[in-house]
This record gives sequence, C-alpha cells and structure tokens, in this order.
Amino acid sequence: MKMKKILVISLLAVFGVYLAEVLFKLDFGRQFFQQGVKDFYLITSPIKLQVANTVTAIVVNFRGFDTLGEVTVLFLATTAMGSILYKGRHQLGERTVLFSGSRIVTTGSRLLFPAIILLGAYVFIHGHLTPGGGFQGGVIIATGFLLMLMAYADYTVSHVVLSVVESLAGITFATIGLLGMLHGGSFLQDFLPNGSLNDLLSGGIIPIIYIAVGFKVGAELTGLIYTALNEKD
Amino acid sequence: MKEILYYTWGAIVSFVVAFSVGITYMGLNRKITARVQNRYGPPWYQNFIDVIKLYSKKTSIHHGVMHHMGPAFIMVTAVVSLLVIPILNGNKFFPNLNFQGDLIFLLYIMVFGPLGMALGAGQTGNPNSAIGVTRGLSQMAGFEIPWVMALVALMIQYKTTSIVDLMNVQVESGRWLMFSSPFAFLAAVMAMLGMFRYAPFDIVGAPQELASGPMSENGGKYLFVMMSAGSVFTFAKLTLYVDIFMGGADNLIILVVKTFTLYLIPMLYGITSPRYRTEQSVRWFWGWPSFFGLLAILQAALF
Amino acid sequence: MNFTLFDLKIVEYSFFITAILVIMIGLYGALVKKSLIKVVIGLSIFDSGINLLLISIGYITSGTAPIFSPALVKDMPLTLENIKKLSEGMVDPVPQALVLTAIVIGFGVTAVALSLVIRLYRHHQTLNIDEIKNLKW
Amino acid sequence: MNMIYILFTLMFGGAILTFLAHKVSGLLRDTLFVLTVLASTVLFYTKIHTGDTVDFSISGLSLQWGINAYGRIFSMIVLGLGVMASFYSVSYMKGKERLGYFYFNFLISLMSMMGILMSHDLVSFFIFWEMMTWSSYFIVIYNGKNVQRSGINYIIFSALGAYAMLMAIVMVYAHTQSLMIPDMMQAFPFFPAAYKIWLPILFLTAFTVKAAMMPLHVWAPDAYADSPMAYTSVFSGALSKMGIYGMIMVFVTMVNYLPDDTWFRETIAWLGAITAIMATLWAIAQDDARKLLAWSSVAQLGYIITGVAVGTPLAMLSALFLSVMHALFKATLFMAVGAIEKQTGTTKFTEVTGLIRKMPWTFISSLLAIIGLAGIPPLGGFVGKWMLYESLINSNHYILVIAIFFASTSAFLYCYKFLFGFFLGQEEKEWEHVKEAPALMVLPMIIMATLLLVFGVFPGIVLKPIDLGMQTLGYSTTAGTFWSMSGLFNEWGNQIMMRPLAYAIGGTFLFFLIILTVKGFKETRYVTTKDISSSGEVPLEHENLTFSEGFYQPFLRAVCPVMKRRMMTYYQGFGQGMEAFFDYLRRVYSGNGQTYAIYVIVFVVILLLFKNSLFG
Amino acid sequence: MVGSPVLFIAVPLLAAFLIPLLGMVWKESIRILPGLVLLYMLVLAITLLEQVMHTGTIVEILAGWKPPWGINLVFSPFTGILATLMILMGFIIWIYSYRFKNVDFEEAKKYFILFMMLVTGSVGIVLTGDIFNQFVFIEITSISAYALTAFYKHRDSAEASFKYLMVGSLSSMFLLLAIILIYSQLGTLNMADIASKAHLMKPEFKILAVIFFIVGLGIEAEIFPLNGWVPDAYAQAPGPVGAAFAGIVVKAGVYALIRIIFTLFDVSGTHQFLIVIGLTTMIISEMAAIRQDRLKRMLAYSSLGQMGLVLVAFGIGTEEGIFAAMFLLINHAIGKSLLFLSGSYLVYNSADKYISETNGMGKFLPVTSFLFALGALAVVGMPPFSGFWGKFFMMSAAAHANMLLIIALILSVSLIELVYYFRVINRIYFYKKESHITPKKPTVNAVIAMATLGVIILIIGFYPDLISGYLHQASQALLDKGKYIQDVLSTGQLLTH
Repeated sequence: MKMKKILVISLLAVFGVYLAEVLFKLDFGRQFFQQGVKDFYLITSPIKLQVANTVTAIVVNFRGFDTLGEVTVLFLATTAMGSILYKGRHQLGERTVLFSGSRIVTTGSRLLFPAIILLGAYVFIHGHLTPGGGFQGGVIIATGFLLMLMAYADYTVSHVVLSVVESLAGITFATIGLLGMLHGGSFLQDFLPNGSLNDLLSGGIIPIIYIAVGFKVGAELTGLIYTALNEKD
Repeated sequence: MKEILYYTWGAIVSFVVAFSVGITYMGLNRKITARVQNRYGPPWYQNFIDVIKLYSKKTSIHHGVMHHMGPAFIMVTAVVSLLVIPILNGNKFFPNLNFQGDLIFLLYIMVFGPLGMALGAGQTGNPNSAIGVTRGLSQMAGFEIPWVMALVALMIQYKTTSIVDLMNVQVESGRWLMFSSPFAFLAAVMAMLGMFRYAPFDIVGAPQELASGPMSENGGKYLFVMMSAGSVFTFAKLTLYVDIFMGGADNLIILVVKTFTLYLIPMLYGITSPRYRTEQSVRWFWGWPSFFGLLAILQAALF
Repeated sequence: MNFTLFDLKIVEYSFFITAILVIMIGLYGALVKKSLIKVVIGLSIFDSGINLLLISIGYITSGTAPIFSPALVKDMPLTLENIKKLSEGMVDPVPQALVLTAIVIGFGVTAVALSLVIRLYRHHQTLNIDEIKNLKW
Repeated sequence: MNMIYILFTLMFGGAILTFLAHKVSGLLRDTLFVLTVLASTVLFYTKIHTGDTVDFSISGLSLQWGINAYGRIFSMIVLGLGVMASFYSVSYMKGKERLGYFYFNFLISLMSMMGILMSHDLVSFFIFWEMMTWSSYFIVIYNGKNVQRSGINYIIFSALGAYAMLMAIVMVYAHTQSLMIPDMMQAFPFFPAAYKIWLPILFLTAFTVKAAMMPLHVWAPDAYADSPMAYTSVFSGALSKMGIYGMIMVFVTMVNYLPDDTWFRETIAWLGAITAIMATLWAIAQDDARKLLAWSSVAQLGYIITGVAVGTPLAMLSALFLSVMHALFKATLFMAVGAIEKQTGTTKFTEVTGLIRKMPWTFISSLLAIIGLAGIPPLGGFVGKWMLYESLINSNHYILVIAIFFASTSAFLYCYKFLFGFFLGQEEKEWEHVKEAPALMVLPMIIMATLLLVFGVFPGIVLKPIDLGMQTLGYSTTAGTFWSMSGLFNEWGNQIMMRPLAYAIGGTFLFFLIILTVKGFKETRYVTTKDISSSGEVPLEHENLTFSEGFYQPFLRAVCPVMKRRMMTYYQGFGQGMEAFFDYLRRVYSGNGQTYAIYVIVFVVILLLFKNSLFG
Repeated sequence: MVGSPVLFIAVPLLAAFLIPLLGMVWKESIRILPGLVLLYMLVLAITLLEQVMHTGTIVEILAGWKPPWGINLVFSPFTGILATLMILMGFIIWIYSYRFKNVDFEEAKKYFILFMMLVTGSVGIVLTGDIFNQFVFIEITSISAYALTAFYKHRDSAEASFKYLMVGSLSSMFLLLAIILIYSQLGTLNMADIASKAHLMKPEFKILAVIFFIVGLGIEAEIFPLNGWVPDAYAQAPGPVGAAFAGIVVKAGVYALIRIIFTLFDVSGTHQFLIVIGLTTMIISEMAAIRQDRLKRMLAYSSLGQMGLVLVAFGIGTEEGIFAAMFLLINHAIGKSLLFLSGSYLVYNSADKYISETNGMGKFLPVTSFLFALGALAVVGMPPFSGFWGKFFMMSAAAHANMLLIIALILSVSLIELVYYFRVINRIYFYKKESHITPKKPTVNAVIAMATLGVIILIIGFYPDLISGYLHQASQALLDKGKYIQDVLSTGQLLTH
C-alpha cells in the first residue's frame, strides 16, 4: 500500500516537473502566439455581431457547434444517469431526504425560490451583454429547484414537464441551426438582424439560443438532482 | 513363344537342382546336428522320404482361401529368387531371368513369400501361428539391416546393383569379394544366421515350446509345398552368397562345395547356441552385424 | 533550463504552479484513495486544475474582461481602430469559452460517475475500490 | 467464359448446391455431389489443356490461373481419388448427420486442391491453400467432440505453415513486385543472400506441414485417423500431396540456386527418412487401424520427401511415382477401413477379427494395396521404392538408403498386422452377421487395387505424364534413360524388367496354386478356424484365441529407447509453458480501475522520460 | 443534393431531442426514429462519398465562419469512408437491436437515444476539423458509452463502466492539456491551421502535446497500457453495444490518433512508436485472449489485438500501409461486430457467458452459429473471406517497407488468434450442449442484421475491388497533408442549395 503511494507520488512528481518545465517557458501574462483567432473574435464580435460579451459570441456563434455538443453532453448525462439508476418499470426509489427542513428553512426557501429563478432567467437572457449566459443561468435555476427539493420532503418536479422542456429547448437549438443553414448556407449561421451593441435585442440568434440553453440546462440539472435524490432503495 | 519355353525349361531344371541340393542339405543338417548332440540321427536322405510321404498323404482340411494359397506364395519367393540369382558363372546352363532383376528386387521378392505364408498361417486361426509370424517379422526387421548394409557396400563399391556384374567383377579380378570387402562379408554372414532361422534365432518356429507352431496347421500337400519351397529357397540363398562373395561357381560341383561350406556356418553356429528372445535377437542384429555393415559402407565409400 | 523555482518568476507563475499542484492533488486522489467517492472527487479536482490552467493560458497582465460593456465603449465610435485598441487590453476570450464547455462536460462526467458509484454501492455494498474487481484478467 | 472459370464455378456452385440440397432430399444431394465431381473431372480432362491460362486482377494484383504438365500429375491424383472417394462416400456416409456440411467441405477441398494446382500466382495459391486447410479442418472435426484435439492440432500446424508461406509470399512480392510464380522462379537467382536462405525455408515450412514431415508431423496421425474414412482417403492420398507438389517446386526452383544447397538437401532428406522410420515404428505400435494407416501415411510421405530432397532425376521420378502410388494404395486401405467400420462399427484390431470370408472383396483389395504399400513386386509400390533406392545409392546417400530400408522393412510388420488383425484370425460369432460392404464402396477399392497392379507391371503409364511434368520443371526427359513402358533403369545402367518378372511371379504362383488345388481337390474340405490343433486342445465356440493384444511386443521392446520421446510431448510442453506465461502476463489486467488509471500515468511518465529518444 | 456533412450531426441530435417528445405520443417511434435517422445518414453518407470520390474533399464551414475562425467539418475520402462505415455499422446494429428491451419503454428509449448518440459522436470525431470540437465529440461518445456499458443492471456492468469512466476521464483531461499546449503556442484550434503552423511551435511544446494526445487518444484507440477497461466494458455491455464499441467507437479513437500523428504534427518517431505500441497491444491482448473462458471477454481482447494490428499498419506509413490499415479496419468493424452480435445470442441465456456454454449451439441455432463461424473466419483472416485481404495487404506493405520481423511477429500472433477462434467454433458445432442452457432463437431483425454482415464479409472476400478503389483514395487523402490544409483553409467548397 505504501509502495503504491510512493509510486504514485513519484510518478506525479515527474509528471508535474515535466509539465512545469514546459509551461514555465511561457511568458506568463503575455500573448504567446503571433496571430491567433482571438484577435479576429475580439474585433468581429462587437463590430459585426454587435455582441458585447465576446466570450458569449465565441460560445454561441463562432464555436456554436461546440455548444450544441455541450448541450448534448448534458442531455446525455441526464439520460445516462436515468439509465444507470433506472430500477425497473413503475419503480421509483424513495427520497433520500426523508424530512422537511425547519419552518425557517422552508419559508426562506419559498421566498428565495422565485428570486433565484428570476436571477437565473436574467443571467441567461443577458448572456450576450454581461458575464454569464445560458449555462450559468440554467445552473442558477437548478439551484433554485435544489433548494426546494432539499427544503421540502414532498416537493416533486414533474419528469414529464422536465423532459418536454428539455426536448423543446434542444429542438429549438438544433432547429435554429438548421434554419441558419436554410438561410445562409451553413449550420448555425446567424440569420437574424444583429441590432446594435449592448442592446438586449442584439447579437442575432445568440439570445435565442442562450435562452434555449438556459431552459435546457435548468431542466436537465433539475432532472439530474431529482433523479439522484430519489435514489434510496 | 520359344523364348518362354526356353525360360520355362531353365526354370524347371534349376528348380529340380535346387530342390534336390536343398533337401539334401536339410537332411545333412539333421544328421550333423544329431551327431553333435551325441545322437545317431536320421539318414541324410530322410528329408526326401519326408517330402514324398507328405506328398502322398491325403489332405483333408483347409482353413480358407488364404490358408490354401499360402504355400503357393512362399513357393513364388523360392522360385523367383532362384530364377533371378545366377547359378553359375557366365550364366552357363541357367540364364533364367538374371538380367531382369537386380539385388533390390531380390531383397523384396525374398519377403514376398514369408509374408504370403504368414497370411496363410494367420487364417488358420491358430493363435500360435500369429505369434510365430510376429516374431519372424520382427526378426526380419533385425537381420535385414546388416544384410542390406552389406549389399549397399558392394553396390557402391562396384557401382552396380546387378548380381551378374558383381560376379563378373570377381571373375575378372580373380579376388573374391569376401576378401576385398571383408566387413561386408562379415555383416552378410551374420545376417545369414537370422535368415536361416537356426538357433539362436529359432524362436520364430519355436519347435520345442510351441507344440503347434506356425506350421502345425499345415499338413499333406501344403506342408509338402512348403518344405520344397524351403529347400529351394535355402539353395537359392546360399547360391546368392556364393555368387556375390565367393566368386560364384564354374560348375555345379564347385557350387555345391561352396554352398555347403557356407551352409555349415549357420548350422554349426546354431548347434552350439542357445536361443535368443525376439527382442534380443533384433538387438543383436542391430549391434555388431550392423556395425560391420557400417564399416563395410565406409570402406566402400572411402576407398 | 530556464525554470528557476527561486527566481522571482515564481510569483508570476503561481497560476501555473497552482494549476499543476491542483492537477497533482486531483490525480493523487484519483489514483490512491480507496473510496469511490474520493476517487470521483479526485477526478473532479483534476478537472478543475486543468480548467485553471486553461484559463491562465489566456491571461494577459492587467487585462480586462473581454466584454465591450457600455461603460467601456460609451464615448468612442465603434471603429476598427478603437476596437482594436480596446481589445489589446483584454484577456483572451477563447480559453474562457473553452473552459465553459470543459466545465459542463466535466460536470456531465461527474454526474455519470456518481450515478455509477450509487450503482456500485447497491451491487457490492461497499465503496472500496479494491473490493470491486469481479472482472479481471 | 473461359473453361477454367467454368471449372471453378462448377465445383463451387456444386458445393453450395449440394449443401442446399441437403435440406431438400438426400438423394438429390448425393446425386449432385457425385455429379459435380464427375462433371468437373470430365470437364478438366476434355476441355482444359496443358498450357491454358486465364488472367484477371483483384485490387491491383494481377493473377493467373492455368494448368501445366506438372500440375497435371497431381490433378490426376486429386480428380481420380476425388471420383473414387465421391462414389465411396455416398455409400459410406449414408445415414450420418450433417451430410450437407460434409459434402460441402469435401467439394471445397477438392476445388481448392485443383485451385492450388492451377494457380500460377502466389496469392491465389495461398487462398486455395487456406481454403484447403479449413475445408479439410472442418471435415477432421466432423466426428464430434472426441476429435477436437486433433482438429486444433491440425489447424495450428497448418496455420503455422500457411503463415510461413504468407510471409514468404509477401517477401517475394515486395522484392519482385510480381506475384507470378514463374516470375518468382526467374528472379530467385538474383535475390539477396538472406532471401535465398529464408524463402525456401519458409515455403518448405508450409509444405512440409501438409506433407507431415518430422518436426511438423504431429497433427497428421490424429487428423488422418479422426476424419471420416471417406475423406481420409482423399486427405492422405491427395491433400498431403499438395505439400509434395509445393516442395518439389521449391526444390527445383529455389534450392538449386542456393550457394550451397547440399546441406539443405541433406537435412530435408534426413528429416524425411527419420519421419519414415519413426512413423513406421509408431504405426507398428497402433491398435487402431485408422491410426495405423495414418502413421503409415506419414511414413510413406517421409520416403517421398526424401526422394524430393535428394532431387536427382531418378529420385524425383520416384517421389512423383510414389506419390501416385501412395494415393492409390492408401486410399484403398482407408476405404477398406471405412468399409469395415461401416459394417462392424469398430476399427480396432483387438475387437474385430476373421472378416476374410465375410468381406472377401474388401480383403482382396486391401491385400493388393498392402502388397503395394509394402513395396513388394510386382505391384506399383515396388517400382517407386526401387527407383528411390537406386537413386539414393546412385547419388551416394549410403546411410540414408539404410535408414529408408529399415523403415520399409519394418513396414512389413504393420502391413501384416493390418491384414491379420481384420481379416484373419479366428472367426467369431460376434461378427457372423457382417456382410460385404455395399457395391459402391467396394468398387472404388477394387478399381484402385487393380490399377496398382497395372501400374506395377507397366509403370510407364504413370511415368509418362510424370516425365512430361518434370520437363516443365526443367528436367530433361527421362524416358528411355530411366524407364520404359515396363522397365526401369538406374544411373549405372542396371535394369529391372517388370513384365517378365511379373509373368514369372504370376506363373509360379498359378502353377503351384493349381497343384495345391487340383491335388486332392475332393477330399480337402473347409473347416472353421475353431477346428485347430492348439496344443491338442480344440477351442470351444465362445473361446477366442485370436492373438491381437500386444501384437508386436517383442519388437517394440527392442525399439523402445527411440520411442520413449514423442514430438507431441515437446509441443505440449511448449504449449503449456506458453499458456502459463500468458496467464501470468494477463495479470496486468488486474481488474482494479485504479491500477488501470495508474497505468495511464505510468505510460505518460515513461513517454515523458523518454520523449527525446522517442520523438527527438 | 441530399444534404451536407453537418446533417450527420444535426439530424441525429434533433432526433435525439425529439425522441422523448415523440415517445409520449407514439411509443413505437423511439425505435423507428433512430433507424430512420441512421438510414437517412447512410444514404447521405454513400451519396456524399460517391461525390467526394469524384470531386474531391467537401469542407463544410459552420456558423458561416471560415476556418480557422469557425468550426468546420471535413468530408474527405478518408473521413468519408470511416463515417460511412460507422453509420453502416450503426444502422445494422440498429436493425439487430430493434426489439431490444421490448417490454420496457423507458429503458428502450434511453438505449436508443444513447446508441444514436454513440454513433453520432463517433461520426463527429471523424468529421470534425477542430481539435476542441473533437474533444467535445469524444466526450459525447464516451458518456453514451459509459451509460451503455452500465446498461444491464444485474451484471457487473457498473464496475466495468466505472473503470471505463475513470480511464476515460483521464483521457479527456490529457486531451485538454494537449489542447491547452497547442493553443498557448498557436492561438488556434483548427486542425488544418495547426498543421500549417506546426513549425512555429517550440519543439518541447510540440512533443509534450503529442505525448498528451497519444495518451488521451490512445485510451480511446485502446493501445496497450491504457486499455485495461476495454475487456470489461466490451464484455459487460449489451451485445449490440459491444458490437458498436468494436465496430464504431474504437475506430473513431484510432482515427483521431492517426489524424494527430499524420496531419497535425511532424514529430519524428511517431510512426515507429505506432508500430511498437501496436505490436505490444496486439501481442499482449492476444495472449490474454487465448486464456479467456468467457466468450465476450475473449472477443474483446481479440478486438484489442486487431486494433493493434491496424495501428501497426498505419505506423508503416506508406500509402500501401494505410490502405491495408483501412482494409483491416473495415474488416474488423464488420467481422468483430458480427462476432459480438451472433456471440451474444450464443450465450444469451447463460449468466456468466462462459465459452463452454456455447457448446453444441450449432444444432440449435444453426444460422447464428454459422454466422459466428463466418465472422471468426473473417477476423482470423482465412481466405477467401474479407479478413485475408487486409492481412495480405498489410503484410505486403510491411514487406515493402522492409519490416520482415514485424510480419513474423504478426503472423505468430495470428496463430494464437486462430487457435482460440477455432476452439470456439469447435465447441459450437461439435460439443454436446450443456443441459442447463436453453438456446434463445434470434429475432428476425437480428438475423437480418447478422446476415447482412455475413454477406458483406463474403462480398468483400470474393470481390475486394468493391472497396479498394475508395480505400486507395482514402489513403492518399490521409497522406496528402498539404492538400488537406489547402482544402480547409481555402474554405473548401461552400455548399449551395
């Protein structure tokens, strides 16, 4: 057992040293490469797309395909979790949280819940303007549900609703991509008017996609939590 | 047609000669053996009497086709090898088939008969006959090795596989091969001991212990043919030895003298020997005789 | 060798050093710890270390967030030159975008891993990784 | 469409149709099977002439099929045996299960053998070679669970050989950019020295496996013994000859160009001789006829290999002639065993005796075949043996000839055992019901046994096509110098005339047979084998006095030192050692996920540590 | 115009999102829809492949941004063939598993979604021209694979899946590290762009990136010390999923590894490394395979060995070698899938899937057994089945490259392979059935799927020219790095509608 520890530590040490040796050749804090894609993104995003948040522009537009994949990964994670923890037809596990929180907790949760949802919605709607976006917003929404689930022993979320939301959001994303293809010739191509920088309605398809993503992530994470919560045999 | 008649006539004559000489030898064998063992023994012509007796006996049973044919098989070996072996130097009187066969053919035809007879013996259903056959075949695998080694040594030394050529070599040089290839001769003689199946190699027939023996199911005409074949074959073998080792013979008298001298070897060795078990005899043949055979081959190959 | 641990560079490279340390800690957890939960946590930490490294690659000394917020662009026309000038002071947005994706993916994997842990516990009634080896050779 | 295509289409289509017909009706299946073989034989001999070729290409590899005179020698064996065995198997296999499967593989193996003979390029040669392997393999394992071990052995060794050949083929291909066998032969003298050594070795590995040469023979006895006898006749008679076919080509086209080919030839020749000796001894020790014949096949192939390796024209002639003869007599014998198995249900000498009067035709054909096998004149076996000895003596292989002679003398032992064990000995009540095998089974045997006799007296019939084939291989004609229609000559000018000798033998035999028969014809009557004078006791009805256990005990005691060691034990030891090693090795898959993860890190670290030497 | 390469990704994703909705309305749709999607993809793939063969590589840009700014999909002869193969295998496996989990709607739904995403992810890995995007697709594939591995509840599948996940997540981490290193040096993620700028990288970065790529992708490509999870995962996954692993997923991993080594960097020694690691993988896994007593584990190890062979063939690096490697790849996909598909019926009703439990199945499941034997013959490389050609081309490529020792090694390993396959065939046909096993008759759709694979094996075996033309173009496409860069960076061809 000791041997294993020593082995692993020495392996990791070698690994770390080699990694560090190479990384230390980088001039930290400066750009390491002559001409990368980031310059193009930084210029095109505000000028052409009218999107203030360059990261969002990259995530949803330039590398939107990645995001589609990412959404798929989440979707698959829920499906996978459902499949892995599936117990059989008409069998739903018991809740692992068996009792509700104290009154303070429940009341506080009930109070906070709409605010959290609202915050989440705000974050994903303003994804292209401020830091944040669909994922972040979705996570916040899921947090709200988590709070409720933890606070109440009998709080339930409808699987059907979650699934419908999830699917619809995903379909929206994919359909927008296909519409872009119909419109401009390439998948996920921007086909809506871009508006002007820092307007809520700017950035073409970015807000729509981010809203879809927000819904999707929210629904999926909620679903994940809910599945994990109903785990007890 | 004439040729065939000529050959047939030759064959019959050589057969008669071989038969009478061979059967006499066998009679003499009995006599000599008896004398050595301090017995009086039968007269030398006893075997003639036996043969005639057997021929005139009525044969009432046989055990089936193979059994019936067995003696004919062994006769084939005796007669055909006699025909292939030149009897006298320069093929006087008995040219027979000397040019049509060679030593290797001879080696194989000599097996033909015993195998056929073995089949006949097998069909009798007598267990002892099968036991005898297995012993005989095993022993054959033993003595054939030095025998072939000796022959191969001669063949490569004189670059021929023909008996006639070997005889001519001796006539021309005036030296018997038993002197120019002594090891080959030694090996061949040792193999001959096995070939004649006299003691110590007589476990095949096992005349004393196996009261029934391989031959015991045969009687009358079958035994007659077998006995005659045995005598003819004895003569044929001896003639072969004389031909290839002792310079052949110019006339029948010399042939008889030479063959009888040669015949004394297995006979006397046999009288004075106890008996080997099968595996012992097999191993014996693969021992010294084969060693001499090897020496003979080396001598032939190197010099 | 231009990596000198006791140089002043160590401060500059603290991001990298931290990231590598986090990676190593995570790996250590994943490779040595017996509890499946700890293994998953280790993997998660490893993931975070990588993300940290990824983010720090895009860092530019005293750079701003790559957001053309109203405050930033309020009194200049959106010309190419202006944007270029602004963008030079911004950190690289690409690693940030990548990290976003990587985090989500890491999350998905962790979720699957945890659900597998639940299944394993159900099946083996233990979380010790050394006892869970029905399948071997 | 070219006739060659039609031939293969016919055989392949016939195989598939036969397979399918199995589901429909047995009669249709049998008819189709026999028809396919017959039709392809007729087609081959009427429509396809020496020198016909077709060219085509697959994936940029240009390939060629055709037939030359050399291939024709072996096609004679393949198709001749094929026809005989097909008739035989229709009757032999009657009532067994999975016949579609059997016939399918039977036809495929016939087809692939023809393919081997007709391939002028290495790829199709290899393909057909492998098809032959697996089709025969599927027949070897036809007999159920007990024969799996032999099947696996067979396939392992065959694959070993085939892979060696594949390696040689790609070496040739890489070097000459051509797959044609003639191209290879032409280019061979200019190959680099290492290739010159390795190519023959690799090819010979492949061929000697099929020809069951010494260190690679261990599959053969079991495989021959365990496949259905109807196929074994082809298996041992024709399929093993494919190895000889290849070996001869290797020796003629490659070994000749080795810088020093003597040691090579000597080694192979000696291996062949040792094979012959050891296999003969093992054959003597067998109690099961199938095993006995199987070992005997190995021994016979040993002679042939020796002849091939010696490689003088006479030796080659003898090897080819022996190949044909071996096909004839070994097929006859296997068929006889099959007939006995069919009629009695066993092939053990210790169980069945005294069949001579119940199965006379089987007996006669096996008698003739045994005489041929033992090499006793005037049958075909003798002719081949004679040429082999003469060639060995003529080419100064003195010790070798002794070895061969020893093997062939010892062969008498098992020859007798075969005949005695089945046909002679006491007739038993147990086997009274046994009848002669059906005509379809007996007829092929009789035909082949007769052919053996004819070829023995007139060896020229067979030697003529062989001579033509050897001319294709670059030998000058041997007709007249080494053989005439019924005479044989050696290099020193000694001769042997088969016809007068055969007449002498036949005449003497008949003469004395007549004497024996005519004299006292009336009073000599048949008595049963129970009616014997065994030490004065007459055995009772239920007493079986046949001697069959430990038949050659004394002899085996004499030779036991050399039989203590079996090649198989070494292979098994090797196999077990390997398996233990594998078992040890596969423990790297420890089953612990964490260990696997550590492997990953170890791998990374190793790569990092050696990055400069690996990717520098 | 049927469509463009992006539809290979977009359509199945759309369908995957749709399935839960449609499933609420019409239960059968969860089975039919993936099939329709896969069929559509197959038609599309074949059409595009035909087109590509004549007009050259299709480069599809996404979101309207040209490379290197946007992500792009490259449908070259090389990637096209692989994608087509994967989709074909996916479709056949879909046919096979059409009745899968017939009674349990929820499970079936998840199975089909995951399976479809497994195929899609693999196709994405092959088609994409962006390393980060490739990473995303690798994750999509992996997560589906984890879930599918753990699909059966009553087996040790979770254990297998957890091992897979552990090693797999390490893989993704290393990939990310490699991507970080590349990005830090070049500021770009597009493969063609990286390839064209690779000389600008500092060598130590390049080597480190290559090492991380080799480790990360090596896990997906199942090279030796990184493949501990493979036998467990293959053996514990449901039969069709095992087939998909062998026929689809591992191909994607090998593709990614090959792409990195052949196109992205010019690091010397990688080819030799491929050969060495391929040989090691092959030898060790075949040695392990021969000692297995469970059917699926044996098949899994055998699959590893075959992939090692493929890597060796790629490592030879000549056009001939790549051609051979592609041939082997296709043969392995078809043959090994057939083995998994038919093999899982042979041991259907046995708990432990011992090889001995296939005894005598030849009598009860004649078709399945026959197809299994066919697959085994093909995988072993017996002529005249498809495997032989691959092996032969591989050998001759190696011989041309003067690697005779490698040929000898491969052949001796093939011998081992032959032994264990024939042992199974023997058992199937000639042993007596074990009494406690009740054979399970394959469903009609399963028979159709397996028979299709069998027919493909025979067709390719007898007529390899059918695919060899494509493969030649594919191998040229892989080797011609300059053309790849040019195709991608000069936008390629914009599809019009």
